[in-house]
Formats: sequence, structure tokens, C-alpha cells
Amino acid sequence: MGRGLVKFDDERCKGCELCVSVCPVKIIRIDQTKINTKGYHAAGTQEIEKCIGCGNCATICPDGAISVYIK
Amino acid sequence: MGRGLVKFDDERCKGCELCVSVCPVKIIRIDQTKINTKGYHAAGTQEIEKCIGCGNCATICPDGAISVYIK
Amino acid sequence: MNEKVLMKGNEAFAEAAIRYDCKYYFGYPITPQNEIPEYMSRELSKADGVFVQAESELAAVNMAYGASAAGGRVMISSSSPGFALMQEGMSFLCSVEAPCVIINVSRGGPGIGTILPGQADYYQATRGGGNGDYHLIVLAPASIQESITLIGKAFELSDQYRNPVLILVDGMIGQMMEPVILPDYHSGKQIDKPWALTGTKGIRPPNTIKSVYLKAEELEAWNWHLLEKYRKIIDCEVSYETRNLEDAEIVFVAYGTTSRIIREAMEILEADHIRSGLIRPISLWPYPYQSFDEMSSSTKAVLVVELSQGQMIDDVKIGVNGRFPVSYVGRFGGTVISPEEVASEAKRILGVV
Amino acid sequence: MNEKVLMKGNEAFAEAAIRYDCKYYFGYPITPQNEIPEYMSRELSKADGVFVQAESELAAVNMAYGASAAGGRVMISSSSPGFALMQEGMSFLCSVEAPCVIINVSRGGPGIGTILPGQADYYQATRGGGNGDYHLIVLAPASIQESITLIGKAFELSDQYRNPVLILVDGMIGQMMEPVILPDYHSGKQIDKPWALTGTKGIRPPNTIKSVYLKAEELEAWNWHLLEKYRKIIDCEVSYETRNLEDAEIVFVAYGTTSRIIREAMEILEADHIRSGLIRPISLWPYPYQSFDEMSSSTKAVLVVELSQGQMIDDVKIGVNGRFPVSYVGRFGGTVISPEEVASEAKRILGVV
Amino acid sequence: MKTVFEFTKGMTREESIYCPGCTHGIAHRLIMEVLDEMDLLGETIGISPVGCSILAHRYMSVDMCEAAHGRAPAIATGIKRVHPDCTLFTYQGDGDLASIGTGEIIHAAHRGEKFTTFFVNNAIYGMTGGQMAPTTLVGQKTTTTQEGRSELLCGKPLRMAEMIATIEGAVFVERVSLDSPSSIFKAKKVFRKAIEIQQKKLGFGFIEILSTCPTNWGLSPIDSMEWLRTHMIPYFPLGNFRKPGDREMACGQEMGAK
Amino acid sequence: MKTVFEFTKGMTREESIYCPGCTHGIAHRLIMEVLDEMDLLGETIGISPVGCSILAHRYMSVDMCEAAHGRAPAIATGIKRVHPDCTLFTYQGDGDLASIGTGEIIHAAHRGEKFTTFFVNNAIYGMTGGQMAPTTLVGQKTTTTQEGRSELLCGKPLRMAEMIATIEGAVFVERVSLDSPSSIFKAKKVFRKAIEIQQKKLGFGFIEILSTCPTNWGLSPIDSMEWLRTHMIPYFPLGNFRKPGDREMACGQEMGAK
Amino acid sequence: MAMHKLIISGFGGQGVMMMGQMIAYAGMMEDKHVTWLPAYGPEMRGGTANCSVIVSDKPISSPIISKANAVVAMNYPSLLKFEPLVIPGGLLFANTSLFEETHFRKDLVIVSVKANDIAVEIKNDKVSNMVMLGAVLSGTSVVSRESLYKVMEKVFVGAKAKLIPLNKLALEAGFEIGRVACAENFNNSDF
Amino acid sequence: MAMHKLIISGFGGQGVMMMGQMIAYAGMMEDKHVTWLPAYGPEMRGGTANCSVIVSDKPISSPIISKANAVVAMNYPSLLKFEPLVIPGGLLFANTSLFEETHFRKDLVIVSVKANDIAVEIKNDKVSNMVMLGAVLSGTSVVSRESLYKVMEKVFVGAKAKLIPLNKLALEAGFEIGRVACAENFNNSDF
Ligand SMILES: Cc1ncc(C[n+]2csc(CCOP(=O)(O)OP(=O)(O)O)c2C)c(N)n1
Ligand SMILES: Cc1ncc(C[n+]2csc(CCOP(=O)(O)OP(=O)(O)O)c2C)c(N)n1
Ligand code: SF4
Ligand code: SF4
Ligand code: SF4
Ligand code: SF4
Ligand code: SF4
Ligand code: SF4
Ligand SMILES: [Mg+2]
Ligand SMILES: [Mg+2]
Repeated sequence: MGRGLVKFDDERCKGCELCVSVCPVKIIRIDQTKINTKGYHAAGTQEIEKCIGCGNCATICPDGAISVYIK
Repeated sequence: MGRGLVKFDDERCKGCELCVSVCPVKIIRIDQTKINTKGYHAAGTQEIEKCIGCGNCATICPDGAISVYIK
Repeated sequence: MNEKVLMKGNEAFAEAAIRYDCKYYFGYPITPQNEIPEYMSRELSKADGVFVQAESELAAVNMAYGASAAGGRVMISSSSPGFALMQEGMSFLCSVEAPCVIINVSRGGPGIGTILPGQADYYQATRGGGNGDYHLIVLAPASIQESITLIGKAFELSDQYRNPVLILVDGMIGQMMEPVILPDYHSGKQIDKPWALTGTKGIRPPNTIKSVYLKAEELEAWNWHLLEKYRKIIDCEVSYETRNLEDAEIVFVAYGTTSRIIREAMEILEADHIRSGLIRPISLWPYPYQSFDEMSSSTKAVLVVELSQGQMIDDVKIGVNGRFPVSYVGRFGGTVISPEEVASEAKRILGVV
Repeated sequence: MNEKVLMKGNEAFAEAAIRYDCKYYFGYPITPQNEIPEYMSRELSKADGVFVQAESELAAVNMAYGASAAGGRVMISSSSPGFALMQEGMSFLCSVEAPCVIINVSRGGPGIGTILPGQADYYQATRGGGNGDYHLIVLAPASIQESITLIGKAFELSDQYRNPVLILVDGMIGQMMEPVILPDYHSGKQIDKPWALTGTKGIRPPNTIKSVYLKAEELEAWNWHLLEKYRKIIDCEVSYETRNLEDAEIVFVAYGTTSRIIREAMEILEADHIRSGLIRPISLWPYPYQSFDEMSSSTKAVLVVELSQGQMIDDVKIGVNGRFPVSYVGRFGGTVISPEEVASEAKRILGVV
Repeated sequence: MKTVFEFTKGMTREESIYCPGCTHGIAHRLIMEVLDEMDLLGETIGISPVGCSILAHRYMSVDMCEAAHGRAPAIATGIKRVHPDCTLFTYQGDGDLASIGTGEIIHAAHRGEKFTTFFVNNAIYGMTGGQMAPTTLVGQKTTTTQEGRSELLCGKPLRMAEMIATIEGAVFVERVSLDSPSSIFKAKKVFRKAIEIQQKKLGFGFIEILSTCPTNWGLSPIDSMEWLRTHMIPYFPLGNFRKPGDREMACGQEMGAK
Repeated sequence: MKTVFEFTKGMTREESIYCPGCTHGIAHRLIMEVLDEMDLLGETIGISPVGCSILAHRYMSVDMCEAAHGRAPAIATGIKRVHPDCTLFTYQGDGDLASIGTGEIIHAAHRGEKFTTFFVNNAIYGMTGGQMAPTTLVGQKTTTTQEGRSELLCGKPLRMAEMIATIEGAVFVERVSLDSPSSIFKAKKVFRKAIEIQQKKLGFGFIEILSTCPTNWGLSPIDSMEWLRTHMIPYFPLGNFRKPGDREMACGQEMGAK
Repeated sequence: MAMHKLIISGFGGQGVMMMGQMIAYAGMMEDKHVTWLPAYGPEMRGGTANCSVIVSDKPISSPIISKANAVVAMNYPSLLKFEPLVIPGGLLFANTSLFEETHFRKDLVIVSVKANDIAVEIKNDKVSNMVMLGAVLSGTSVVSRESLYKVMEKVFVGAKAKLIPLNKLALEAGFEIGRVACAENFNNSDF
Repeated sequence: MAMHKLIISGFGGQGVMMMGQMIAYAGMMEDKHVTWLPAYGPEMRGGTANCSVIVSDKPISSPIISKANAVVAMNYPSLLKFEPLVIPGGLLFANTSLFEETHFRKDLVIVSVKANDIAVEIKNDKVSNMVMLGAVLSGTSVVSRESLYKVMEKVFVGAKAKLIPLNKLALEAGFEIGRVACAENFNNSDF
């Protein structure tokens, strides 16, 4: 398994948590401290080094807030 | 088989010949000499004594022009 | 008298209908009137009535026809484009003389438009888009309380004349809350409907409710019957309110929501020592043409105010019949005109700037 | 010029449309206009066009919208109740500015009514039953030949203003045969439609055709755009015919079929030394209000003649604006008024009996 | 003397305006015979459509109303709410039911409305002079398919009974024919069954009746019956498509399994 | 660095007004990804419905128009006549397609129209605030069935895919779901297949997409996905109901044999 | 007077629409104003057909005929329906091949034409309408025989051209009958 | 002046509609003219909610508020949307539990209420709306506290009656904050 890189577009995120629920390595969290201009707490990764670059998060994100790459 | 009796209501008849086509003993004819007030040649029986009273003619008559009895 | 309660317009319409003994409601969701079907779906069965969510507005109006033909007291409701889909039905209901109350909580148009308030369905209501000569009785309340009263009246007129009655309001009245006093339960006057479809029970010849007349003479005779009815309605059922016509320099003509705004505009003008009056048609059909005869010689102009590009102005011109200059001011597309805009247009017309 | 041919109204409409380069026709059967779809089903493909029998009038008007949005030249047709079903569509077409020609071969109403001729769809045509502020351009020919001309004009106006144009005729004109001269093939003027849906081909940003405006301000701005267009049409596209206005004691106002009958009535009156005139609106919207300014002081009365219970009379009253007494005579429900009836009503009004 | 056949008192004596040999007359009579035999004439309400049978109410001796084109099932829905115990039917042609009224019939079935629909499929628009219907056969000539219905341009005909049978609320769906006395007998039995099911309030009942239109088919009444047999029945198979007690969702589930 | 996922250029960068977690966003993206991958963006015309996705044209980077509620299939019919070679789709909700637009969708299938319909079944009227849809499950609470949908009063939900599959002209009918990344992958494949079939002009293509409406279901987006799996899929089975080459009339004939 | 108002009626299939159209067509070729209006309406059910034809020197207002100068009844139901519409002294062309010559109105000029019988004599039952048309032309002179021949040449083209002689024959036969029937009691020119 | 125009806004679920309705209800009990108008429109998508409340001594023409005397912003998107509608010198009630107290308009009286924090202190996050409502009452005196208590008794009936003490507590807490915040720079009586 390669090493994934995930980018979140905070402004597009609506904090729906769907990405959180599908990450096989459970590294996505909603950041309760950040708030975007639409008023949502945006999602982000912790321990990005665990990311396997599976793309699940981006696949289910309804708002096109996630891009995934493999290094 | 009983002996049938068939009554035609000439005024209701539209001369469609459907009764003619379903009589098993082929005794119904359109009477080309009679014409009703709607302008149709009405159906009638020849050799009524052959009628078996099956009711086919009345069953298929779309205009309720036929009654069938068994003597 | 019942207690004052704070109610949302749409819910008050529904509750009023129930208290006037409406037993059948058919509807298809459309904003800004969804609280009516929602309320009915919850409350009507408790009052021994039936709610059916129709698959479309076409179906709704035809379900209403069925229930009406069967002798039931029926209401339906929709909003502008949904009511547009009922136009064939309206002509049909009139042609078979089926009583029915319809509420159009109108919005800004044309097309899909916006769900915000609008009064651009005046033509739709009073001239209709159905075919042939027919008329809906059209009532236009200006508050939730008046809506309640007129819904009661609508059921009565509808039964009495065997004609659909349309209540024309807008999203603002439908969505807002105001304090209202509701009528008692069972406030609806009931009349016999010997023409209704009930099954003959073997004791009378079959009843037939029909719209088609193959022969021109028959159809013309039927049309004469309807025309006489319409004439009677014109004679008896006009309703309107006037204010300060005796000495008004300018007379506003407005109905529903807009008439409320006029009252504030009149205060603004009064503060500037300009005397203004108001004609507020309550029945939009039959139209209160006679109200214009009450205008006085002090009046210099008539100003029609509508949340449309000017539709009622046709009727105002017919009523005024050349006696005064008639002009129009309005906003549309979901925007609501302000009292200030009205007042300043009045001043412009009167030449006081 | 092409040879005179004897053609049935409906077929002439269809053939004319083809010659004006109509390429898409969508229709649902309804008498008395069935010859139009039948003709189109047979002939349109020969002219490289496409005929689709729609499952309903609702579908037909929306197919027309699709073809129009895609840049095609489209015609649809129906009769009264079928046109009633298109009212939501009419408002929609106007809101998105989709060009389209519609023919209503009207019949006697209301409801199902009769398939015999009638003019009771005047309100339906000129005031509509769709929601919001919108206008169809409405043209009312009085003969098959004029229908042909106006169909050509309709396609042009429709493209030019990006607005639906309605041809309002009745079953009589649709069903009869008269000698006519047809236009050449490819008589239709074509204009560019850069707004049409064609696929971007990767060379331009996507085109969007939209009716919904979520924000009131946006919708109001769009409505202003439409209003300005309508005002331009009112300025430029009024059309009507007058006869003998200079010295008429009585002026008839009638359109379409009825105007033909008036001509005979005028002869009857002339024989009795009564001078009568005629205003024949050709465009019903925009309405030729200015035609009434041409009336002379010799005129004592205006008589509106309609195959309805009196619908155009509203516009006549607005146009006359109190200057002359306006009255109405008509037959309805599929019956056609006779010249004699018209003449005797005119005499009654003038007090010559 | 025994009566084999007398015109039912469920029909008025009014003479119909149908063309000679048109099966509408047979269909009318069968319905009224069944209602008469079940002693339901006094409890029945019927709805005539827009189509040749627009005047059905003149011929049927029960309370009836007219419908706008295609809307009979919606009207019936309204009537049944007011009189839940009445016997209620719509009588509709293929233009009325399968074209403009598609939404109304599908949703009456969807809600499981407790009335019976008699669907007269004569593969054409009779009243308006012979245009293509959704049930017009491929190759069949009509005034709007003068070279015969083209599958490419117009698709293949809709099989309404099969389609309606996929809807849960349609508890009784059957196709019958009126082409011969024996077919007519069978049809009548099916009509009776449908009314019985209505009385039990089990759900929506739908009977498709293969019929003729000699006038617009351009055939004699007798040839029309033959054409019905040789052309329509092969495409529109007779038989029951759904009856109470059938496994839920006769059609879909099976296919869902694929 | 390899790209696993980037937002497709088939979508504009416009931020949607959909509620958090609403699957409309996923469905939009999948369609546009497929069109982009097939290099069809420049040839495509789409139709947005009346429903929450009324502004789909803001998000999808192709020529598009709006439809009056329910009428998209009729509009598509008109468009396809003018541009027979374009790639054309309608995108419709369950109120839009299965209720008010029943007639239009059935007859697009009937004629075998050569376009693709993406049918977003979220078992509710989203835009108008959560009223019952024809696909609302029995027992499901909505604003017009506040005690839960009653089978007795409202019937059982319509299974559109099964119904459409009985129509000859519908050559491709399949039901997919968006409840998980793997479902989404599968759905995308199906979308692609549908567009390929459209390109071959074989007939009408219909894809029912089981979707969520967290807002009107009153559930979190995650719980909504779970509800879709546990409640919707059992009643609306996933799978193909019709594909080119299937025996004619998958469903009816068999039953006609009874 | 220069305004002919005819109603032509019979069974569907008897060619009554065609008769009316040919008259109108001929009228057009004579540069007259003409209108032709089919009966359209639910009365089509039942197989009867009729049309109204007006040929006139001046523009025609309405093509609907409430009072006819002449009625052609190709069958009995048509007779019942349209005989009442003829003006007193007007013409009734009755196809007495199909019904008895009894009970006609006394105030009409009756032209009795056994159209089917004559057509059969000419060896083609199908041309009974042409026989009747001939009678109408001589009875009313609504259009000239010459114009009608020209119409035939326009109508029967291609494969149908070979039908012209037969149709002319039928027309002539009818014309003769009409001439004889009208000779004594009727003056064409003032009709 | 005797016309209060308030816009109350926040996330769906924060109870903003309820706040507005309670004010309107209380106004009605004080025999004032009142209107309440929810935001209805597609902006409902995305989960924000707001309503407009007018309480007045004379009949109210339009319930739509284009210029508000006061705005309640229970969350940040609402602040962005409605702050511009407050008249100069008007009141802004900001739920600073959910966003920073920065960038507010300078021409407004800002009432900063950490509604959620206070609610949590009172042991129930759900009553943050009541905390804010208390602040609004003291800040605007749109209706009296007594009327609002009466409303509570009407609204919280049956099983819900036990919620009254909690809600009163929340209201009192908010009232106090509002009083303090407005004391120096704002005179209630002329609002
Ligand atoms: C809204 C509307 N559209 C069209 C018509 C015209 N119309 C009358 S009957 C009919 C269809 C008749 O066909 P069908 O339903 O098959 O009945 P049939 O005459 O064959 O028994 C149509 C399209 C109408 N009356 N109303
Ligand atoms: C003629 C008409 N009727 C009703 C409406 C109101 N309306 C707007 S969207 C909608 C239904 C939305 O539900 P659905 O199609 O399931 O789409 P969703 O929002 O769930 O995606 C309705 C009924 C309308 N705009 N036009
Ligand atoms: S790409 Fe896979 S592993 Fe990485 S964050 Fe997304 S879901 Fe988790
Ligand atoms: S799925 Fe997308 S919108 Fe939802 S929380 Fe994750 S990044 Fe944000
Ligand atoms: S009853 Fe039977 S046998 Fe007798 S005439 Fe009729 S069909 Fe023939
Ligand atoms: S079936 Fe009836 S209508 Fe037809 S010919 Fe026989 S009796 Fe006459
Ligand atoms: S047209 Fe056809 S369906 Fe109608 S009455 Fe005649 S034969 Fe019957
Ligand atoms: S209401 Fe439902 S369908 Fe509409 S955007 Fe919100 S979650 Fe999606
Ligand atoms: Mg049919
Ligand atoms: Mg939905």
C-alpha cells in the first residue's frame, strides 16, 4: 500500500462526516475549532501518514471538498 | 337441444353482421330489402326452426337488438 | 366567541376549512402553501374527513371534482404554476357546476419563478386559462382573519351557486402568523344536493353529471343557464371596502397584501397633508366596478398598486370608464413594494414633490 | 406567385408551417384540429422535419420547449381544453423566452363542450391561465389565406422576440376549404440562436436556459427585461383592420370568423341606409386600443360581436375609455351568429326598428 | 318458455351512436349485466371517459359522471372517499387511459384505490378519427402513422396490464377479449370477479378488454374480430396478471434477483 | 505523485446549496465524471428538474435547461429531435419523475427515446420540505404522513425500475445505490454503461439511484446511509432489470402464460 | 342570385365529400368564391357523412349552411336529416336507388336519381356519386360541366387517369336525368 | 416608537423559530398587533433558519422586514446575512459562544451573549435560545417578561410543563446579560 495524500477544501466542506465514516484507517475528523464562511466545521485528517490513498473519502464526499493523491 | 326463438329489434339493429357470423346453424341474414329509420338493413332469421337457442347472436350483438328464448 | 390564537396563515386556512365542515382535501405539495396539506393530513381525519395526497395538481383538481360530484364538501389548494395546471379542471368544474373551494397561495412568476409573494396571478384567477365562457368566484382577503371569514363564505357561495370559488392570497399571508379568532366547529351551512352521485338506491332515476353537449343548441342552452347564474352572482356577490373616497385627491386601488401596504402609504401622505383614498376589491370576480361610482370630484387620479406588472388595472380602467386618469405602480417577481414607494409615486402623480 | 389551390384550413396551416421552415411538430389528437397532426405526420419528414405524437398536451408543449431550447423551429397545435392544459407551459415558455408557434383551433366550451366553432377562448389566449406576468403574442386570422400569412409572421415574431406566438382560429376556419395561395418553400427567415442548447463543443461556456430565480431581486430584474420586451411588442406589433370608420353610425368590433359575418351584416344595414363600420383586431395581444381613436363623431355606438358570452368586450371598453356606449351581442356553445341577427341588434341599438 | 338472453335492465333503451359492430356496446352491456345480476345497480357509480364512450352514461342505467380526458381514475378516487361502500368503475379507452391519463391510472393502482377500471383497448383513437394510440400495433396504419406504426419512431405498443401488474396496489389485473361469444362469456366472468374483489376492498382492479374499431381500422365488423384475434392477441396475451393472494410483486422481485 | 481523486472538470466550482451530506452532490459528480472520461462534455445536454436539484445546471458544466415539474422527459424528447447525436440526460427526483411526471417518463420509455434518465430516489419530496413521495416506505414519517405512511391509505411504494422494465422501449434499466464508496463505484459503472447504450441509440435508459435526504429524514448523513441500506434496499432491490439483448418483454409474457 | 348553398350527404364511402370538393374546386376554377365544410362532429359515429358547399360571386362569410338551396341525399338517414334544411322551392336530389320515393316535402323540386342503379348500368357501382353530381350540375348549374371536366383532369392523375372516361360517362348520365327532371318545373337561372 | 422589528436567525435546530413565535405570542397577549414570518425559500437548504417578528401598537402592513431594529444571530452565517439589515444605532444580539466577537459593525449596539456556554452552565444546551431570548427582552423590551412567562405556561403543557423552571432560569440569565450590556449605551424606551 502506497502512502496517500489528502487535501481538503475547507470552504467547500459542509461537515457532513461522510468521509469520516468511510475512512478505513479512521484518520478523518471534523475540526470543531475551525469554522468556514458558510458556518460549518470542516473535516481534516489527523495522522495523515496512515492514509492509504484509497480515495473512499473523496468518493463519498458530496461536495467535492476532497482530493486524494498517492506519493 | 331445445328449440330456440330469436327476436330482433329492427330499429336497434345496425346491420353489422356480427350475429350472422356467430350463429352455429347459419340462419341469420341481413335483410337487404328492409331499411330502418337509421338507414340500416336489419338482421333477421331464416328457418328459425333450426335455431338451437344458443344465444351466441345476442351475446355478440353490440346493440342489444336480439333476445333469445327457448321454447 | 372563541379565543384569540396565533396561527400561521396556511394552517389557519386549513383549520378554518375544517370548522366550516370541509371533509375532503386533495393536494400536491408546492411552496408556499405546504402547511395546508400538511395540516390537513394530520387534522382532517380527526374531523371525520379524508386527506389524499394527489400525484399532481391535475389529479388533485379531478379528485376534488369526484368528491364534489359525490356530494362532498371539498377544498384543494396550490400555488401559481400548480394552479396553472388546474385550468382545464376549472373550466370543467364550472361546466358541470361542481362546488369546490380552491386556495391559491400565489408566488412570483412567470414559469417556476420564486416562492416569494406575488400578485401576478390576477389574470389567471379572474380570466382563467380554461376554455370557454366560465367564471370562478374569486375572493381576495388581506389578512389571516379575513381569510378565515372568506373561506366560510366560499363554501357557502360554492354550494349555493354550484360554482368553484377561488381564494387568492399570496405567500406572505400564507406564511405569516397573526392573531386570529377561529369560528366554532360545524360552522358550515349545509344544503341538499339532490343532483349528487350517491347510487340511485333504486329509488330515483340515475343522476348524470355531464360536460359534453354534442349539439350546439343544447350547449348554447346550457351556456345560457350558466350565464344567468353568473349574472345573478354579479348582482348579488360583489364585495369591496372603501376609505376616504369623499375627499381623496388620489384614490388607490389594491387588494390583498398590497392593500395593507397602502394603509401605511396613506398615513405617510396624510402626514404631508395629502388626502388619499382606497378602493379594496374583496371579490375580484365579480369585480366591484360600481365602487368607482363612489369616487368624488375632488379626486384627480386613480393609482392601481399591484405586486405584478399591472393586471387588475384592466378592471380598474373598465370601472373608471374614462372618468379619471388611471395609472399603475408595482413591484414583482417576489419583491414587495414599500409604503414609501407608493407614497412617492402618488406625490409624483399629483405633482407634489 | 404560386397557383391557387383549394385547401382545408388545418391542412393549409400545416403546409404553410412547413413552407415557413417549421421543422418540428408535436401534437396530441383533438378535434377540430386533427388534420394538422395528421398532415404533419405525413408531410413533415419529407421536408426533413420531425413529427412526434405526444402522449398529452402537457407533453406536447414541453416537447416543443425542448426542441425550441435546442434551437429548432417548432409548432404545436390543439383545441380549447387541450390548450388549457398547456397554460403552465405557456408561462414557462415565456419565462425562458423560448420561441414557438401555437395554433388553437378553438371550439365551444366550457369543459368538454362541443367541437363546433367558438370564440370563447379569448381570455385564455390574451390573459392566459399560466402564472405570473407574461404575454403571448396572439394573432387572429379571419380566413385560411390570412392564416397562412400570419403563420409566417408568427414564426418571425417568435424568433425575433423570443416569445411564443399563438394563432387563434376556430373550428370553422380549421375545417373549411377555401382557395388559397401558398408561399414558396423556405419562406422562413432564419436568425441565429447563440443561446440555444447544442452542446458546448468545447468552444464556449455552457448555455443555460432557466426559469427559476431564487432571489427576488434577480427575478424582478428578469421580469423587467421581459416587461421591456412586451412594451416593445406593444409599440411595434399591433395590427388591425378598419372599415368605414369615418361616417359609421355604429361600429362593430369583431375578430376572426365573426368579422366575416359582420361584413354581410354591414351589407344588410347598408341596404337599409344605415352606415356601419368595423374594427377587426388582427393582433389580439398586443390589442389595438389605438384603433378606437380613429372613430368619428358620427358614431353613436360600439357593438362587440363574439362567439362567446362577451370576453373581448373588456378590451373594447378599455380602448373606448368611456367615449362611446359599448354593447355586446353574440352566440356561443358552438352556434354561429347570423348576419341577420347582428344587423337587427345594430338596429335595435340605434333605435331604428 | 325460458329466457336465454334479454337485454339487461342495467342498460337504458337509448340507442347508441356507436358505429355498426363496435364492441363498446358489448363491453357496456357486460358490465351492466354483472352489476344487475349482483343487484348492485342502485349502489353503483360509473365514470365515462373522453373517447367514443363519452356518452356511456346515456346507455348505462346508474349514477354517472363525465371525466375530462384521462382523469377518470382521479375522479373515482374522489368519489370513493365520499362513498366508500359504493361500487365504482371507470370505463376508459386506450387514448384516455394509456396516453393522456397514464399518471392517473398508475397512481390509482399505486394507492390501491378500491374501484374497478374497464380499459377498452381498441388499438386506436376512435373518437378523434383514428390516430395512433399507445397500443397501436407496429405496422398498423392510422391517420398519424399512415405508413404503419414504426417501431423506430414510435416504439412498440404499451402493454398496460403487464405494467399495472407490477404495482402492489393493483390486486386484480386481467386481459380479456370480446372477439367471440365464448371470449365474451369469459370476459363477463372476469368482470364479475373484479366487482367481487372491489366489494372486499382488497385494492385496485384492472381489466383490459381487447376491442375493435371497425370504422377506423377500415375493416368490416367481422374482419375486425378476426384482426383482433390474429394481430392483437398475440401481442397482448390474454389471461390473469395479478390476483389477490399472488405473491407480492409478481414481477419485480424476481428480476431484481438477477 | 499519482492522482487518485480530483474533482472532475465536468463540474463547475460553484458551491452547492444542498444540505450537508445530501447525495445529490455525489450523483451529480458521478454523471459528470463519466461524461468527462468519455470526452462527451461538449456534446452533452442535460435537464434539471423541479426538486432540490433544480439548480443542477449551476453545478454541471454542460449545456442545460430547466424543466417544469415532471416534464423533463418530454423536453428531452424535443431536444433529441433537434440534436439526434447529442448525449442527453434528465436528472429527476422521485416527486418529479414518479408522481407528477409519471406520464412523461412512461411515454419516453414507450417511444424508446434515446436518452438517459437519472432517477434520484430519496423516498421523499426534498425541496418542498419532506412530504410523502410515491417511493416513501410504508411506515416512513413525512410531513404528510406524520404517523408514518399507511399502506391502507396510501398504498405501497412504487417500484419505478420494475415498472419501467416492462416497457419494450426501455432497453436499459438498473437500480443502484450511493450508500458507500463501493456502491458508488458500481453506480458509476452503470452510468457509463447507460451512456454507451445511448450512444448506440438502442433505446431508453433508466437508472434509479437510491439516495438520502438527511434533512427531511431527520437523520444525520451517516445514519441516512445506514437507513438507506437497511430500509430502502430491501424494498428496492439493486440490480439490472433490463439490458439490450434481454428476451423481449422480460416480465409480461411469462405472466400472460398463466 | 349568385350564391349557391348545397348540402351533400350520405354514407361514409359513397363519395359525398369528394362530390362537394369537386364542385368547390370547379367553382374556384371559375374564379368564384367557394367554401367547403365537412360535417365534423360526433355525428360522424354511425357512418354518415355530409358536407356543405357554397359557390358565390362575392366573398362568403360563413361556410355553415342553415338554409340550403339544394340538398343531395345519397341515403335515407341523410334524407331525414337534411330535407328540412332546404328552402321552400329548393331542390332535393334523392338517391332513389336506396330508398322509396315517398313522403318527400311537397314544396320542393324533387330530382329523383337512381344513382346506384345507373352506376351499375355503367358497370361500376363506385361512380354513383358522379351520376348524382351530374344531376346536381344540370339541376343547379352551380358550376359548368366544362369546369368539372377540368377538375377531373386535375384530380385523376397518374394511375387514376384511366378513370376519367368512366367518370365522365357517369356524369353525363346524371346530367341528363337532372335536365329532364328539372326541365318543366324549375328555372335554373334564378337559383 | 411603538413598532419593534426583529430578525432572529441561526441554524435549524437552535430554536430560532420558537423564539420568534414566543415573542409574537406574548405580544398578542399584551393586545399588541403582531406578525411572525418565517424565512421560506430555497435558502432553507443548508440548514439555516430565520424569522421576522413585528410587535406594534397599530396594525402591521407587511410582515417583511427590510430594516430591522434588532437582529439575533445565533450562528456565524446568520451574522453575515442579517447584520447588514440592522438600522444604524440598532441592536445586534450575537451568540458569541459560536463565533468570535470581531468585525461587528461600529454603528450598532452589540449585545454579546455566550448563549450556549450559559445554557451549558444551567445544565442544558437546549435552552441556549431561551438565554438569548432573555437578552432580547431586556435589550428591546419588545414584550414584558411577565407576558413571556404566561406564554411559557401555554406552550409547555402536559409532559413539557416540567421544563418551565429550567426555561425561566435560562431566560433570567439572558435577561441579566442584556440588561448589563445595554445599560450604558442604550435607552430601551425609545426603541
Ligand atoms: C384534453 C383533451 N385532449 C384531447 C381531446 C380529444 N380526444 C377526444 S377522445 C380522444 C381519444 C379517444 O381515444 P380512446 O381513448 O382510445 O377512446 P376510443 O374513442 O378509441 O374508444 C381524444 C384524444 C380532448 N377531448 N381533451
Ligand atoms: C407544478 C408544480 N407543482 C409542484 C411544485 C412544487 N415542488 C417543487 S419540487 C417538488 C418535489 C421535489 O421532490 P423530488 O422530485 O423528490 O426531488 P427532491 O427535492 O427530493 O430531490 C415539488 C412538488 C412545483 N414547483 N411545480
Ligand atoms: S484516502 Fe482513504 S485512507 Fe486516506 S483519508 Fe481518504 S479514506 Fe482515509
Ligand atoms: S464528506 Fe466532504 S463535505 Fe462531508 S465532511 Fe467530509 S469533506 Fe466535508
Ligand atoms: S340463438 Fe344461436 S342458433 Fe339461434 S339464431 Fe342465435 S346464434 Fe343462431
Ligand atoms: S349483431 Fe345486432 S346490430 Fe349487428 S346485425 Fe346482428 S342484430 Fe344487427
Ligand atoms: S369510431 Fe371506432 S370505437 Fe368509435 S364508435 Fe366507431 S367503431 Fe366504435
Ligand atoms: S432537502 Fe434533502 S434532498 Fe434536498 S438538499 Fe437537503 S438533504 Fe438533499
Ligand atoms: Mg381507443
Ligand atoms: Mg425526492
